[in-house]
Amino acid sequence: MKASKTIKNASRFSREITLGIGLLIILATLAVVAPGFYQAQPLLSLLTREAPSLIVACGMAWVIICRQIDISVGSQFGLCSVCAGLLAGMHWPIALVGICAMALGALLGWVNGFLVAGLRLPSIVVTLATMVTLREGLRWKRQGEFVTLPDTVQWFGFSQQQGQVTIIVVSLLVLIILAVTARHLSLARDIYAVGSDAEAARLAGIPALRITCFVFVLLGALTGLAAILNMAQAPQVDPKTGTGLELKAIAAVVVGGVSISGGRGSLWGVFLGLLLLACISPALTHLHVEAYWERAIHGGIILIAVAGDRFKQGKENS
Amino acid sequence: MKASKTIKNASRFSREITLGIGLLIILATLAVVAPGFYQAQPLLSLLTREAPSLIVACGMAWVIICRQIDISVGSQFGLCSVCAGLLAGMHWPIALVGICAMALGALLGWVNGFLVAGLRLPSIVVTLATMVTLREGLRWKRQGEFVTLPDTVQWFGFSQQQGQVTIIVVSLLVLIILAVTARHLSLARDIYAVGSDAEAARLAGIPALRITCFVFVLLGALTGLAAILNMAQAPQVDPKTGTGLELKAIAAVVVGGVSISGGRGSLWGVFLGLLLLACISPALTHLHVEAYWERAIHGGIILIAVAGDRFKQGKENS
Amino acid sequence: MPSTLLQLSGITKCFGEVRALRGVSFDLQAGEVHALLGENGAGKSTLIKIITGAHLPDGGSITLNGNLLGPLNPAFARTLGIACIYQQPALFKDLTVAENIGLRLEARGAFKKVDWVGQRKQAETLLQLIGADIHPDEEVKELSMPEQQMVEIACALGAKARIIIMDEPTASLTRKEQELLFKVVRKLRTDGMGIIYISHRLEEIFALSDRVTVLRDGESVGTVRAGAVGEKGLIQRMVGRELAASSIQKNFTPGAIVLELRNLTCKENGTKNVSLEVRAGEVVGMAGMVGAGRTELAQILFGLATPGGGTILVNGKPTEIKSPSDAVKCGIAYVPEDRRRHGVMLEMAIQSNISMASHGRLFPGGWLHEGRENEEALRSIRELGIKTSGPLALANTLSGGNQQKVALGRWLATKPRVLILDEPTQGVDVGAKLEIHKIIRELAASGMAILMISSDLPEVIAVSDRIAVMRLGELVAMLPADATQQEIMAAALGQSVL
Amino acid sequence: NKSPEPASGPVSPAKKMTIALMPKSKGNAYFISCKKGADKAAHELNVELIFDGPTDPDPARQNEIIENWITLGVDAIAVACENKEGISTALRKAKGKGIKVITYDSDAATDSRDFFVNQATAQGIGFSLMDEAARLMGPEGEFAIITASLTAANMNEWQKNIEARRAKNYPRLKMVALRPCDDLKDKAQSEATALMAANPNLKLIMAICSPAVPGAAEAVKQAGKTGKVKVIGLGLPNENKKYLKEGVTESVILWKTEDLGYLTIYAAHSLANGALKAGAKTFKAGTIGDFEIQGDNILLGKPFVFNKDNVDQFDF
Ligand SMILES: Nc1ncnc2c1ncn2[C@@H]1O[C@H](COP(=O)(O)OP(=O)(O)OP(=O)(O)O)[C@@H](O)[C@H]1O
Ligand SMILES: Nc1ncnc2c1ncn2[C@@H]1O[C@H](COP(=O)(O)OP(=O)(O)OP(=O)(O)O)[C@@H](O)[C@H]1O
Ligand SMILES: [Mg+2]
Ligand SMILES: [Mg+2]
Repeated sequence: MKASKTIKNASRFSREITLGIGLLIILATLAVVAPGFYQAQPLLSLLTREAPSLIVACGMAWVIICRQIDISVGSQFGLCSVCAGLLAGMHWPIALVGICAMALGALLGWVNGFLVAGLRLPSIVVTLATMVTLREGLRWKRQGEFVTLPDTVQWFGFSQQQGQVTIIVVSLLVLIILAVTARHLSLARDIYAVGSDAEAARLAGIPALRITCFVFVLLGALTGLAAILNMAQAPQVDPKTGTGLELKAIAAVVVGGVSISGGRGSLWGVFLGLLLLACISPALTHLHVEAYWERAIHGGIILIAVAGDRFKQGKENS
Repeated sequence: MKASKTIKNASRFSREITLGIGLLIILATLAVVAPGFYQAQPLLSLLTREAPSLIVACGMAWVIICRQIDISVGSQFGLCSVCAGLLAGMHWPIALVGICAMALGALLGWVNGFLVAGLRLPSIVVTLATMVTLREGLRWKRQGEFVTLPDTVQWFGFSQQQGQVTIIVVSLLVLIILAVTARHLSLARDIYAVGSDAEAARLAGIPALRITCFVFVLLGALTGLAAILNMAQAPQVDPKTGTGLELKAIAAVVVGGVSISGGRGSLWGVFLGLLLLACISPALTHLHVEAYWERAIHGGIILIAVAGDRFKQGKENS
Repeated sequence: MPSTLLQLSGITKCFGEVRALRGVSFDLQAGEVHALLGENGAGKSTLIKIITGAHLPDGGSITLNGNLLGPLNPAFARTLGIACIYQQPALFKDLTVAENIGLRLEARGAFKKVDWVGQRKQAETLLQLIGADIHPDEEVKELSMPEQQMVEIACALGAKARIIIMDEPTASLTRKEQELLFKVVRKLRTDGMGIIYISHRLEEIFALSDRVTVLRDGESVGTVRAGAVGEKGLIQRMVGRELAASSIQKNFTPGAIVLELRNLTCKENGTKNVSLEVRAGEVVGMAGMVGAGRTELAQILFGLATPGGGTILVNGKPTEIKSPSDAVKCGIAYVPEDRRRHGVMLEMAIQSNISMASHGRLFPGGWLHEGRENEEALRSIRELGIKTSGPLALANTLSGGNQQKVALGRWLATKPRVLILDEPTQGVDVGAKLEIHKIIRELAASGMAILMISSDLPEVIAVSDRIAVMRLGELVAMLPADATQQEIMAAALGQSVL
Repeated sequence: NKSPEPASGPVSPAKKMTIALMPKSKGNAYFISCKKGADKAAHELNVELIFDGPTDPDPARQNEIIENWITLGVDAIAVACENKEGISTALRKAKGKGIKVITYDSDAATDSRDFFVNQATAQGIGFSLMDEAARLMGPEGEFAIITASLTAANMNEWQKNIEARRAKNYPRLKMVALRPCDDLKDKAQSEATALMAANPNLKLIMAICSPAVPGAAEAVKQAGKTGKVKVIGLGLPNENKKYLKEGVTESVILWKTEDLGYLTIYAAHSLANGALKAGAKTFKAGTIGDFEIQGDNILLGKPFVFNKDNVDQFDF
């Protein structure tokens, strides 16, 4: 019984370690079979392309840790992107556009949060409804037309490389801040508590409803930020952008070891989970494998991840 | 407290009554504003097209009553349709094709059920993974090519009208059987019990895991049946068929008053919920309203439905 | 010559590294009440879950009527005639009482038709038999804990089992319901059934049981006749040492009024016109029948229900308490009665559980300080005697009583001015109970104002400085500390004593 | 009688003629630009235009809408069909009710409609794309295709024709990969990036769904391979203007979508008032001129190749 503490500490990062090993295996395989994968510019591009997803996945992780789910995040992303694009098109300064996008995201998140926490509705149903409504509203508004951005928006007016590095750095900063926060902020602890048992948390004097609402707002604001980071990568905004983002984020979160029933998980795991999923597609391209396999492999990774959890837990419990 | 009994009996069907009234209002509005809506053939066609969804929604209702969810049902539907189409293309008798489709659906359901109940994995993650995997597997196999059916398959070789009536009758039969079962079969009550509290069910000697697995198998088999009823309506099978079916079924179930947290709800409600959602689109067309609103209205109905539940519960509790 | 119904030998069970049972042997005769006794976490609940098939043992054998049993599961155990009332009611919240009873009692079979009428009749009969005033069509989630317990008892009774197991059935029952239950148990015994009875209340064990098996740290320390060893003997076996005399020092020096209620009324939960004051350093005990509305009063004070009228004054200032966080800010702490559901976060470390309500005090600025948290947790573990491997262990590895202590520890860590305890020793073993009583008095001595809700009259009398009695949402009597049990009962039942 | 006056013919002057136009899906820039031309034609002809379709490409919903139109009693229906067979029953029914039926963009079964306004055949598109690719690549080299999804039937049809043309005329050109982008520009960009890294000798990316063209172009630009890896594809000129001018995208192939919508409405109108009959050999559509009719196909003409020199003349 006394030994359990050290074991627990070692096993606290077991998911991260497993994921890290999995990632290493893939990278090592690529190094041997398709060394072409390791080229600075394509790798930089890959990371840049995944940066927005990482930010959204971090926000989603908090929502799931709080035992909620948000499947409207892809629609929010699309709406934020288009609105930001329109504002940028009116030559607003990019910083202001970013703030507006985050504010819009936060507002959309707040609507979800209000419906979930304020009216105590199940989040999966609420966000299903808002997903459909937002996406459709956007479609109606844009009719599929791209938003063309002024030249200064791409890469925030920097050179391409600087822009890419900026985007990656921003997303990593968000990750680090949130991950450190998760461990050290008492607010974060409260989120874990609410996810673990909302009623018990309320009885412990934690404002459970406000916290539930907060995680949605946080996710919304991060989605707005992600939309900006995505927008800065191209001179046009596709109003369909963000389709399927919710599945990608949820998959990364789940593979990263966050329990879908709330209360457990770390953001480092989510980071590794996202990287693992993200490198499947280029890996297949480099290995000249049929693209059809990509999602099947994603599905398999998700299953293995949750099954692995289960197996570990089972061993601990019995 | 003693008076609550009569109140409860009256309110047992309150959701059905509300939905019925909502439906009536829409239908009455149409009768006044767009009497063109009431023509036998288009109405028959509308019902025929919704028949497969009804069957799937019934199965989904059981899964949700059991406090699980299955988002892979659209992919199952696609796979069953394509396989059935291929078998029909080999001139197998249609009854045999139907049985095979249902068996295939049951098998796919069993895979989900096994992963959820056998390995105790969260159903939303499991079916997310199987959804992606099945859909992608199908893509890989068919490469998007339509399956062309022999002429005898459409309308099961009957005339169009006979075929449509057959399809509607079959789906209503399934509904009635399942709804009556829900009230009178002890298995059905066990499902409610498991959805209400799986651990308590286990302690009460109810084979909770087997029942959980069963609802997935049931949904799978019903999905297979629905695929056949859908296949009989056209001379070709689109391998993309069923995309989005899971959302439609879940929406109908939720609007129909089944609690997403399990243990409550009736199939009659699901039936009315589906009808309500299904008549929005033709109603808009007849009212010459921009069809973009359709899904936004769906989203709104879903929200109103769950919020209404909440409101009613709140009033009862306080 | 009584026959042996059930024989367990050498049962072992581990949960991870926790060895809950280490080779326990146990037997049950037909026509006896066999009590299981032991401290919190001794392994009683685990043992009975093995008998009912809810847990599989790691080792050992189970013999029923002389036949060796293979692996059990709850369904199989039921068909073998084993019924159980678990410590935590295992009922279906969304179903009605009648459906719950029907589900448990009907023979299994997927394609059987549900006999709605018969099921309801049976439920009515059973509820009448145990004297529970519960409507069969009520949904279980509307019932209070004790009412749920009564439904559990009705289920076990209706099962017509040969072996009935009761895990702390009286923990939340009042005297009257308890007497009814005892009558039922005695009748079952004369009918030749075997009953395993778990309770922390020694007087019940003496009143009811034929033999007693005492568990300590997962081991059996022997089976004795209850009368043969006496209370002292049993306690000694349980805790492995002599226990200090159970008298508590009440040295109450009245301080300022910390909490004052004036005509507090709440239509929603039936609280009517309650006026009450609690001084610093004082313990006000709160007695009443189940459903008297004591929990409801506490809920108003803790911001879980909104009062319809009247005022709450904290330190003389009128205060509005709209949510638990408001209450915490005012220095009010509330340890709820249903600790399993509302007391502790089972998935979280003990340490996090203990610091949970004191983030503001422990971590000004919102930055967690692990050292401080750890210190706080270690202090609670030490002071309250929580049995655990350490502050980082998860709360769900603790036994019920130790979870209760964690819940208490959480609120003590907030350094409250007003502490509301709802059934603080429900399901807590004798040793720990004494500890908790002592702690309550110490807290009072340190200047806290304490409102203690308890259905355990000796406890109320032993610990309180004044005793408030509630009935149907009203405060009907305020008795001095030396009131007798009869006086309190009379007030609670509505007989005039004033 | 080749240029019918509005409100002439069998349609009574009291009641405006109603023509219903259905896209494969709404909220799709391609069909919106078709609608622009249709609106113009409707205005010139003074007919009422109903524009409705499924939210996502869905044959069942298309059927449903057609049946609703039948009950509404429109004069003519023009449909871009998602599923050839699936929709034909409903169209036959409409024909049976005396409603004139035209298909455009993609056809239904031939007996279920009166005319098909054929913007370009799958063969025409496939061959044009391959020829254009070959022109840019020279005699040998590697190229890759980005498609919408591996299940889109029309794209698979195009791809087959591309392959057929390649095998016959350009056997030394090699298609090294086919990647789906789910009809999303962002995904196309990622895919193109990976393709270039994995295939260092890649000479050209052919994007056969419209969001993929700017997506691939952006990827090429970011990889610094402008000119080294050429981009061509099927897309709307507006979305590609920038890349055409920068020389990242060499050319975009498409018919004039507005003309397609315009022609469709004119054809539907003439059909409904009897001016256009089976067997006609040419057809004059308002201001944009005469079109050849082959059998029951009204031909829009050859696909148009947009490049940096001509792209400024178009706005759709
Ligand atoms: N599911 C579980 N997982 C891990 N440990 C457990 C589990 N259930 C019980 N334990 C541990 O097993 C031991 C025995 O617990 P048990 O519940 O049987 O005690 P008990 O005698 O019933 O106590 P109480 O009087 O408090 O109810 C305790 O140390 C407890 O922490
Ligand atoms: N969630 C609930 N919904 C409806 N009624 C409830 C609920 N909880 C409790 N009640 C009812 O309120 C009354 C008061 O119950 P409660 O158990 O809280 O009283 P109490 O005096 O605190 O008793 P004790 O603390 O001894 O259990 C009872 O009649 C009970 O049935
Ligand atoms: Mg116990
Ligand atoms: Mg109480």
